[in-house]
Amino acid sequence: MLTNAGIYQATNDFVELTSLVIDITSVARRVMPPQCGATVTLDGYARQVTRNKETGEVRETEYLEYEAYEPMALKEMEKLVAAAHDQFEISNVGIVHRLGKLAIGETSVVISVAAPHRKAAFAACEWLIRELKRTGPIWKKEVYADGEKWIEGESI
Amino acid sequence: MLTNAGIYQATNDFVELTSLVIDITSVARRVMPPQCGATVTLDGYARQVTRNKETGEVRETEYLEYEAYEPMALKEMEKLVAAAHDQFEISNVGIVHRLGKLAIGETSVVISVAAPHRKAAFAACEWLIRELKRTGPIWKKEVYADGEKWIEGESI
Amino acid sequence: MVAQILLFGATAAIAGSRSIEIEIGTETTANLILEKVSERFPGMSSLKLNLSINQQYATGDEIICDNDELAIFTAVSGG
Amino acid sequence: MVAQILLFGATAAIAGSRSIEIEIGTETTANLILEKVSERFPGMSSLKLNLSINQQYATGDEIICDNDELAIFTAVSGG
Repeated sequence: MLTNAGIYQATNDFVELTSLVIDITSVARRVMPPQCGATVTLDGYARQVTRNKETGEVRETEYLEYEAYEPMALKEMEKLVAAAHDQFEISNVGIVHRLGKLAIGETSVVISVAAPHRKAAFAACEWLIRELKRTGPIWKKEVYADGEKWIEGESI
Repeated sequence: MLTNAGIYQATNDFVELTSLVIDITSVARRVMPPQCGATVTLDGYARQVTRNKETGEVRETEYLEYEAYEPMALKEMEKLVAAAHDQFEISNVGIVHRLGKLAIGETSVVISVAAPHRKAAFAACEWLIRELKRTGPIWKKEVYADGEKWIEGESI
Repeated sequence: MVAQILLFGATAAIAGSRSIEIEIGTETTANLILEKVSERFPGMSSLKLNLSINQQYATGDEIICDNDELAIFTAVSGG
Repeated sequence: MVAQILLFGATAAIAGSRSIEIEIGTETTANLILEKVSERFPGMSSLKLNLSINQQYATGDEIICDNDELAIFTAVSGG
């Protein structure tokens, strides 16, 4: 997975935080360069049912709220995009994360990667979501009928 | 990559051929089960510039035309979906392939895979597009300013 | 017997038709059909041709039966 | 000096505020700040806390300077 940054220089990368509904088509379309043939898009969305990893307890979520340390989150997202260009032969990357209140089923995050070869797009997209979930200063609160809980991720 | 078909039984799989513009959001949304958290979507689209793999010649395409042996293509797509369920722990798969005339930049194929765990969704989506391109009886014609050419794929 | 063969993409373009008919004997294999068609349409002989029987890829040795749905096409290029 | 610390998510909920101020000496490290904040808000002591300095993750030994932008938050859960 060698980089070839000279040829596949980022031209349409973007990282965004938004309180508006995310349309995944429009995210995917913005990373498309005319010489590429494929984008791979990860679409994360608010689950109705969550299972506590420690206790195994299953709860039904009414809605979610996402909060970010916004300037730091955007910087981390930019760092991830730069690191993805170093590691993978990709053309463009778009990352959009939703903030605020989300209804069940609404998209929380979209990551689209365009690349001359599919394989690099898949690998980069998978790497980016893993790293974003590990380092992006963004937090999720699950709101239930009888309470709410800020979810704690894996520590980095 | 063990299967767990009992739990992740297909409930919303679909395979389609269409002459209409494909909206990738709507494809991705149709595979979403409420207990999953992520879909991975491959979006293939008509390239403006193509390079002949043998001669290295670069040509500018004006538009594309896709043709399928429709009943066989749908059967092959269904077989791929079934095989993906056997190999990967996934919930739902949607495959939509466009036919007829496509303008540059229009989506030719969308494959969306929803899974409880991202990793399986990425792996299955990558496998499905590779197999679809290898076995799906669908052909692409590139139309240039000065001619046209049916593209021959890799033999299977 | 007469076998009707569906054509798609490049094979249809070369034959100038979406289907052709060829006369075959009993015990005709998939490979023999491909040979006959390539002889009739020399433009196809440089292509990597597939034959499908009843919408399944043939491997070559299958014997063609009456009423089999046959199609000949090049290596696929969808996606 | 007085350090202002931004809080998010669970840490803000426990403190009941989006930022707190703590009195620190010179040569105060990132780890010492985390300890002080956990003492003041016992609800945070069971959490996996991160400190960021000027919007970068601290590793622990950094010395806090005047005007550093500090934030304390739990392991992230976006995506």
